[in-house]
Amino acid sequence: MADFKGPLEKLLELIEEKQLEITRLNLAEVTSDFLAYVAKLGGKVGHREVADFVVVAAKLILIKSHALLPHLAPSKEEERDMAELEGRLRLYKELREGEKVIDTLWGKHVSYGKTFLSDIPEGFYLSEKVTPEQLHGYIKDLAGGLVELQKMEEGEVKMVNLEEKIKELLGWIGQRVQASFTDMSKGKQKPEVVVMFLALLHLLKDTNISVEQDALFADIKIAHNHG
Amino acid sequence: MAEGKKDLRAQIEAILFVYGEPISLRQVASLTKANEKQVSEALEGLKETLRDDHRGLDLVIGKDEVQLVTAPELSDLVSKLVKEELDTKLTPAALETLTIVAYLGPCSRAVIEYIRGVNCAFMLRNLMVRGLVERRSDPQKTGGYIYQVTFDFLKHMGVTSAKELPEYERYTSLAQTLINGDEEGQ
Amino acid sequence: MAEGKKDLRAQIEAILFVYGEPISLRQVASLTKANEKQVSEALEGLKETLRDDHRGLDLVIGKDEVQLVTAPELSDLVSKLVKEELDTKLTPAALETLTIVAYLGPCSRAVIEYIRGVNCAFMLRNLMVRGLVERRSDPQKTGGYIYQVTFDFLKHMGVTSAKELPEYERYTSLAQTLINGDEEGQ
Repeated sequence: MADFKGPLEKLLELIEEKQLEITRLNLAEVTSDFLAYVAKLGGKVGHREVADFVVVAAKLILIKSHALLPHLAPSKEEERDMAELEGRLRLYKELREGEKVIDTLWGKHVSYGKTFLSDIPEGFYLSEKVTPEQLHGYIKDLAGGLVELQKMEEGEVKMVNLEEKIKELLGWIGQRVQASFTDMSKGKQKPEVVVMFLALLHLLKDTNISVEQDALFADIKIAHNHG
Repeated sequence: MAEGKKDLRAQIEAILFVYGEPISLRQVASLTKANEKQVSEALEGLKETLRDDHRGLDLVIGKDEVQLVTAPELSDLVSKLVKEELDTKLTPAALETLTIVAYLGPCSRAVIEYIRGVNCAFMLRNLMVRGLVERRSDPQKTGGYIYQVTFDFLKHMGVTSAKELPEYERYTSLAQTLINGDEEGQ
Repeated sequence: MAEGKKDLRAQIEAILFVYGEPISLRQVASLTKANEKQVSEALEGLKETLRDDHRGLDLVIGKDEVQLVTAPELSDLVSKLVKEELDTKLTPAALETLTIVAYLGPCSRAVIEYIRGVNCAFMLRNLMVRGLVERRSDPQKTGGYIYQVTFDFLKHMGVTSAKELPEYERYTSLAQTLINGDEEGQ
């Protein structure tokens, strides 16, 4: 898990593989590849990591949809979301250069400090009274923190976000698709749309969400029947 | 007191030598009975003299702390003497996080996650345990924290301040334009 | 090697700085790949520059040993710093560390850092200097250390063993279940 980078790294890789610039059109270009990758990710990494990919996938789907349906004017919020992903990816790419700098310098020229108060004669230096009750108070808090930490490690916190995100994503897709699928079926890009939804379907299946699954798939089915 | 004629710079050198670890400018000022401005000036003077080829030490000067360390040029020589095992391996994810904190810090976790696109709670905790990143309360947001690289990180990089990192200015201004206003939306 | 242009005197200064204790001329010569005569000359040169009013350090040169120390004129200042450090009230972070060592000791630094989520090297050093915590070699891990509170500290709290701390059993077993296997993962 520590070696696992993340969705922006993957996205950049897909763009660079095709030797493309970071533009909105090119992001649309690699969306299906990205979704296909995320769909396969389910079994390999934890929910927490998948969730990070789903967030980016949501923005890509937005970009893709607008690329496919240019007559649908994006809302202000959608426009901001799309521009944001582009900007983030650019910044990410730039920082990757900085990363190389740090990697090169790291550990080459190290400065060393001196031991803190190395010359003090051994002794017992405590001017205030410390009581067992005081330590008891601290250990209670620390134990509480430790329990929280374990919960976090088990991913409980993030799971909630993942479910929400997928729900939101599907709601959005359902809305858009119902509104415009008839229009689209006339267009030539239909196969691409189908690929996208199939990838999304895989993604949902693999993320193994129990709570909303029925409702979610019902949504998808509507979309699928239309196609 | 028997400080003889040793001046403020000499006094500061002695304090930093004995203390070893990073010490706050405020404590240095209080010990020397000088004000913080005088201390800062004396530190600048000291830093300047340490550039000399005869000097084997260097100063790491942070926003409110300072530490006397060996000159980075003498890394290979000194490492032979230091027993402590250095924790030097950086995974790709650790490197990515450190880069962001080094160039853009002090910054909130939201900013780091915004740029990396992944949850960074564990990575930041890991880097804090390794002593490469530290956090403090966010003056802008109650209950929030901001993260920055530590003196130990800088000492591993052979620089005495994050600002000395190559292209520091470029990245900070770049990030400013790209992140501006968006981080809260996350 | 990347010693840059730092000369022998600089190299010696760095060595004496990190070493702290008296070091033999022979060892200095071997580290710097110079001969003892060159080392002696460089030391003379260093000693001379330390007379300067701007310098806070001094060299103690024995028959075949040498040590870098603070200038004798600054001894009052140094004692003030030391006294301040040792007299100062324990910070919440210090009490937190002390608590972990008291309840879970003898334990490794990794366990303490896992619980606190920050690097504790300096904090432990601080508590050791004050005689509140002591360390010994970890029988389970070569080169590693384990930490425990001192008998003086227990006595100060009015107990004869850590086991007398409130709910001692409860927290040690809780920590055992929660930390098991995780500390190495950090």
